[in-house]
Amino acid sequence: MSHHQVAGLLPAPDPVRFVAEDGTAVDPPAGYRAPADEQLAEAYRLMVLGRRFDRQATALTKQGRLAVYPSSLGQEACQVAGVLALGADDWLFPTYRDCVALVARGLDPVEVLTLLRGDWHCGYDPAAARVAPQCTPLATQTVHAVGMAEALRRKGEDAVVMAFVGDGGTSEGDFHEALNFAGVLRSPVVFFVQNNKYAISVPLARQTAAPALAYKGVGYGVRSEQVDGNDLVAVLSVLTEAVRHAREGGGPFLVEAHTYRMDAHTNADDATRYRDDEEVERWAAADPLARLETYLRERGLLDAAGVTAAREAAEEFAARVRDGLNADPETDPYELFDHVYADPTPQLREQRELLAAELTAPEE
Amino acid sequence: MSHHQVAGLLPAPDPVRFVAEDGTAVDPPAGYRAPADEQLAEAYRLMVLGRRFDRQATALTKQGRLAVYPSSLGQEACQVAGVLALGADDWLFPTYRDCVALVARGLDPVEVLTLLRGDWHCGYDPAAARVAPQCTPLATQTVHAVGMAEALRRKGEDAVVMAFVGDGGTSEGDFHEALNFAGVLRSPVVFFVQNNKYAISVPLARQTAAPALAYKGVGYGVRSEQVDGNDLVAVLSVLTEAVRHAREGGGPFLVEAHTYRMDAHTNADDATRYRDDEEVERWAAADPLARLETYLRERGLLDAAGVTAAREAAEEFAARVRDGLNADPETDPYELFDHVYADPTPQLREQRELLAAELTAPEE
Amino acid sequence: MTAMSMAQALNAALRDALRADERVLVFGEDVGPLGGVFRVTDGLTKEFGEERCFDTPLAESGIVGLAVGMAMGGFRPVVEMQFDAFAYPAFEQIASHVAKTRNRTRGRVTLPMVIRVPFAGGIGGVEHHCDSSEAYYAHTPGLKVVTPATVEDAYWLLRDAIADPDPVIFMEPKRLYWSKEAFSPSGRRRAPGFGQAVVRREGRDATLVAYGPGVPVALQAAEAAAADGVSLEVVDLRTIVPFDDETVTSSVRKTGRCVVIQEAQGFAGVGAEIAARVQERCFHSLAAPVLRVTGFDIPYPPPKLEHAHLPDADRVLDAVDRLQFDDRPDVVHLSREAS
Amino acid sequence: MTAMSMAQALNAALRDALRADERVLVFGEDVGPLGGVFRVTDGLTKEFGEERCFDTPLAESGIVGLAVGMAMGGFRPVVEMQFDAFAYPAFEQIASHVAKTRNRTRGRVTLPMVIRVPFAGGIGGVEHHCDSSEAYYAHTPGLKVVTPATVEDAYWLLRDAIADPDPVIFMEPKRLYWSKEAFSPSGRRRAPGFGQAVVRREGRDATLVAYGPGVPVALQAAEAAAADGVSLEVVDLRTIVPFDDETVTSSVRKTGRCVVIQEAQGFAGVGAEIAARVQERCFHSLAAPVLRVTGFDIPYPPPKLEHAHLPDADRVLDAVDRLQFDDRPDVVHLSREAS
Ligand SMILES: Cc1ncc(C[n+]2csc(CCOP(=O)(O)OP(=O)(O)O)c2C)c(N)n1
Ligand SMILES: Cc1ncc(C[n+]2csc(CCOP(=O)(O)OP(=O)(O)O)c2C)c(N)n1
Ligand SMILES: [Mg+2]
Ligand SMILES: [Mg+2]
Repeated sequence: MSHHQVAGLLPAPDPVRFVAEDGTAVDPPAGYRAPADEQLAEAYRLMVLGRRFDRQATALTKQGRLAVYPSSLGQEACQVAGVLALGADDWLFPTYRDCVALVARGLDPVEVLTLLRGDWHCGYDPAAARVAPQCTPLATQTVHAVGMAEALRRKGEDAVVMAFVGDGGTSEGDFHEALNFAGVLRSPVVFFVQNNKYAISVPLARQTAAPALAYKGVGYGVRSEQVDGNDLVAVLSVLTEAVRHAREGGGPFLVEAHTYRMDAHTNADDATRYRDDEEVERWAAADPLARLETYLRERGLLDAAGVTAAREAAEEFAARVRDGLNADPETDPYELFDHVYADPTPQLREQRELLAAELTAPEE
Repeated sequence: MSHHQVAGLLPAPDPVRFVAEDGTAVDPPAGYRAPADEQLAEAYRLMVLGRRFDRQATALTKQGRLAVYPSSLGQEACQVAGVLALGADDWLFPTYRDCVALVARGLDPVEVLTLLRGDWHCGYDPAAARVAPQCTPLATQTVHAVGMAEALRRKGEDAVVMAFVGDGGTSEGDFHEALNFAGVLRSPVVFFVQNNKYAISVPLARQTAAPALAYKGVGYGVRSEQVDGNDLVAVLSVLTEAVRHAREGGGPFLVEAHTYRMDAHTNADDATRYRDDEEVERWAAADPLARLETYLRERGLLDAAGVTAAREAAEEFAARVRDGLNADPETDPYELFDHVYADPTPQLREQRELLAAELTAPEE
Repeated sequence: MTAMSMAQALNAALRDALRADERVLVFGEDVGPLGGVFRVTDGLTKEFGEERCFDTPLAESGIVGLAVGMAMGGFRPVVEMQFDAFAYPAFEQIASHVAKTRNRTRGRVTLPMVIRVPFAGGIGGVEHHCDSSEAYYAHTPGLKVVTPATVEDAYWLLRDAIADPDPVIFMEPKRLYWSKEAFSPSGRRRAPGFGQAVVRREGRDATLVAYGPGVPVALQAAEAAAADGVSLEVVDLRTIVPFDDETVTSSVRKTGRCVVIQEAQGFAGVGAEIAARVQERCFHSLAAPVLRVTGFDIPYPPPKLEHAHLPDADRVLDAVDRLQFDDRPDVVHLSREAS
Repeated sequence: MTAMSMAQALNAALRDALRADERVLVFGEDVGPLGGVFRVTDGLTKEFGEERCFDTPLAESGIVGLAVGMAMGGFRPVVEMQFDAFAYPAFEQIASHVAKTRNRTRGRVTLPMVIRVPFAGGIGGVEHHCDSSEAYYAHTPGLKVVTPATVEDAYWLLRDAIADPDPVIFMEPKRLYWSKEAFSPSGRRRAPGFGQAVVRREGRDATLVAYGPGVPVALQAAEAAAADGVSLEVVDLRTIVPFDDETVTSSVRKTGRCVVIQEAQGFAGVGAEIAARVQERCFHSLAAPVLRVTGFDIPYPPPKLEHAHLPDADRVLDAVDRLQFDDRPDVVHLSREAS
């Protein structure tokens, strides 16, 4: 392999950026195209919606309507761009953190929160939405994504798979195996790392000594890039290129987005134990939504009315989420036995009867 | 991280080489020192010994004295250099393939073959030799090596750990986790990949799409190098540098040696099913022992008498191996219960009695 | 009908499944040109091409995870774990995804896939090559666990496993790979389906319950006992999950005595489950406790010592001898040389 | 003596072990500044520094493998797996190395290390956070498997585990983390050592055998039964491996009846082993089959439904009711409202 080929796999030395923190445009890097104006407007709308949804879900944990919620606050540019870079026939493999992405994909928000409210299933129909169930065991979904990409390729579908994964998740063996399989099979899959700087309490420096996570790609022959994850324009541009590359037979693509988890790991976590307010405030100044808003307003793509419209739509959406979650989900204990196998085993049938006897026993 | 730092982690674009295939010296690359003459002479002696040992072990499989044997033929430069780069206080974590390395380390050859002749333990005393038991589950030993390196560091020992692993083993999740842990902890450990082009029947191209396996290091912040694995001088030079780097607090180092497995995977394997003779013959021309011999003779470091002496010592050694393995090892069935725990559980004591009853039952 | 080994029957089952259903795929380590270290996939790449039978990188979690994704995408992957202990790196994928996906998607995502695991010992293998790992899988709800003991079952149970809508862990007793039987895959199917145990030999005095590599041992013991006038019934479970309580309990109710045979280390193994179930369900028919004949609670021993570990007909007959036949003067006690 | 929670007792045990022996190290995910998601390692990094209690990268196989290497190097690592199901990526390291290293080196390389696994449910956790995985470990020779049910045992069994020359899987029942007891680590030790079960409550009519999260359930059932004049003995295993046959069998021989309680899915679980052993050893003392009360053979259910799955005192009393007391008119049948 020539030096040239190696260089073609390595990420840019600095994260790709289209918009500075203050919302002004910076020189676009070579090789990446700015997204169309309409796409940026759509992204803005979805980020406003996503953030409002996220705030609503967090509020609902306090009222006990959700068992737990891992917030996306600060990561909306990543999650919205991830979804916008995909077509309807492409597949998304999200983690537990990616609820905003799912909402941006158009899934019913109450369905998205099904598992987190204490039910056992993922709510939505994965095949219909082309969104895998949100995955909790870290990095395991990255291998599934490669499998799905291989399935699609074998079926002659022109579709791409995008797997989301966190910075912490990149340390798991499965992440490595996924990149390696995808590299060897040249699978049409994009690995999208949201490096939000923490895995629960563990900071990035304890997670990796790599110059950047994007430098992992070259070791698998996988083209890689790093991008400012709070710059919607940049993330969308890079992911669009990654998806194109994969779709056109170029093989897998690894993208690392540098972002920040503004909230604690979940509502149950206490982030003050391991990071200081100063750091959080510094990142607040890099807020992806404010940045996009400024950028769009300065470029005349958004006005006050547009902002209001997006916010109103988001309020309405939040109300739907609230109402939906205030209704108790119906859970049928007998269903516990229905989906373990296609048909319950004789053992499960017996156990179902045992439960029935318990549940119907006269309360003397 | 600056571009400069990234570049410092990447391997040379071409494998480091000191001696060409025909045994003539080539321009030594910057940054690596030629080993001392005496070390090269010692390496030659050990390679002759190792090869003879390897041939003997292979012969013993045909006579049923060994259950199975994975040959090192063609990889002697790697294995001998690996051992010579280490000091007596350093630790080695070998795989099942690295019997020649163990013999070079000075272990009793019959002890080295204990497991392969059908006994259950590793024969030698790992702590005394500072050689971990040869490892069969692939790549798992690379993590142990990091743990040992951390143990040594915490004890204030100035020692380094070297973990051997195969090209196939680099695909396992544990290899990735080991590199990552070592990178983050800056452990004094050298990962030494013997890329012999096959994992049983699977060729390198199906194992990885990386430009070279050494390109995996940068993704962990681990300095990396690739080297011609059939050039003893080069392997020893690079590993010596890697060990120095690790010992002096520079952190882990990944070295990939390009070599070739001349024999089948083990005596039980049939290599004709997946590779052609032509390929094997091409590699025979790159034989590491012949190359070193030519090089040393041309440099006046070896003469006919030296060759004869090395061969005679090897013959004697082989005879010892033969004699040692022709004696049946004593195996005590009751010992099956002795080392499961420090003290057998009551359950194991009962089971021991059951076995005793079986073994002492009168053969009516 | 010519004689066929179990490995050949498995090969034929894969071949026929690949022919019958284009969604079927075979992959794993060395399953391509080499045909697998036990040659179970011999010739498949040649006949069906690399797209349908291929070598993967060396990573078991990746292999199983890839299969999960492909099954989600509509395929029916059949993957090989090269040896029992080398399936352990895939344990998370198996326990957390393969087993749970149907349930946690309320039946919307199903994973019709087969994980083939050559298991157990008796072949003189070195460490890590002879583990009996069936209990790990049998204890994991959502998995079906199957193990053939005959050539015919090897063929048909594997066909069933591939056709099954649920993930199946298909445990292949290594030491039976080379055992031969007159069998033709194209002949009329006699083997019963998934979930049914069979009585391999009828008997009156006690029931031997076995599966996989334990079945030939049970049959050998029964043969030896018969010479002494003791009539042992042999039940072959075939599928561990689902479990056929019906066949097992009706045999034990008839004979009143039961010995469970399992090669794996005994503690908390499948044999414990069988013994527990049998006494729960047949307590009043039992004239003696249900006994277990198992491997010891030790790591699988080296070639030189595996004979001491493996349950053999002698150990089974010793257990039968302890079944308290004192009240049955018609049953002679079995002496060790009987086998 | 003030009240202390189980989590606090475990924290005290780690602290005291770190103080007592400089070879002891604690590491894992989030065990440093955060103090672990259950705060079991709270304050340890602060007191002992980063060298002795530290966060690792997020990789369980790596964590266990690192511990193996450090134990080989003379340390006594105590590692945390964040939740039960997240230990599965480490399964190969555990089954193939942690369990086997002493044996395959003939006792020359020993691995005195502890793997702490918060396990089981009852805390409203989402999927993968409530698995009961003890059977996987108990079935693996070379591992000791321990689970405390009381605050005192949490402290002393963890101290024992850390001091033990063998690797120990230390299963912490999540739902008991916050249960409190009057206990002082500096007080005189009353807890028996490794390998000994204890009778937590004496009784005459039947024995309940339980461990970990099942113990409070058993005690609750016994209390309720007592109100109805039925006297249940409760045995707490404490260590699953090694198993205390002595205490269990003498209790069952005395009472003649036995119910085994286990939260895990039943099939091939530890409860099966207990039932199998008890009937093997106490057959002629048994007036009824040994019954098991377990979780169902399903993936652990979601918060909204876990109550239906978990064995509770009612389910235990139902089983006691099936212990065929018809021949014992002195024993009243227990009605469901009894608890
Ligand atoms: C295999 C596994 N180990 C541990 C956990 C527990 N856990 C859940 S989230 C998390 C941190 C993940 O960090 P990262 O990948 O950076 O994603 P983020 O939460 O920051 O989005 C941990 C340790 C898990 N879910 N799976
Ligand atoms: C976890 C695991 N999976 C599978 C195997 C079976 N196996 C033994 S050696 C081998 C090939 C290893 O190839 P490589 O790492 O290149 O080393 P080499 O044998 O070429 O020296 C395989 C698949 C194993 N030992 N461990
Ligand atoms: Mg993160
Ligand atoms: Mg190789």
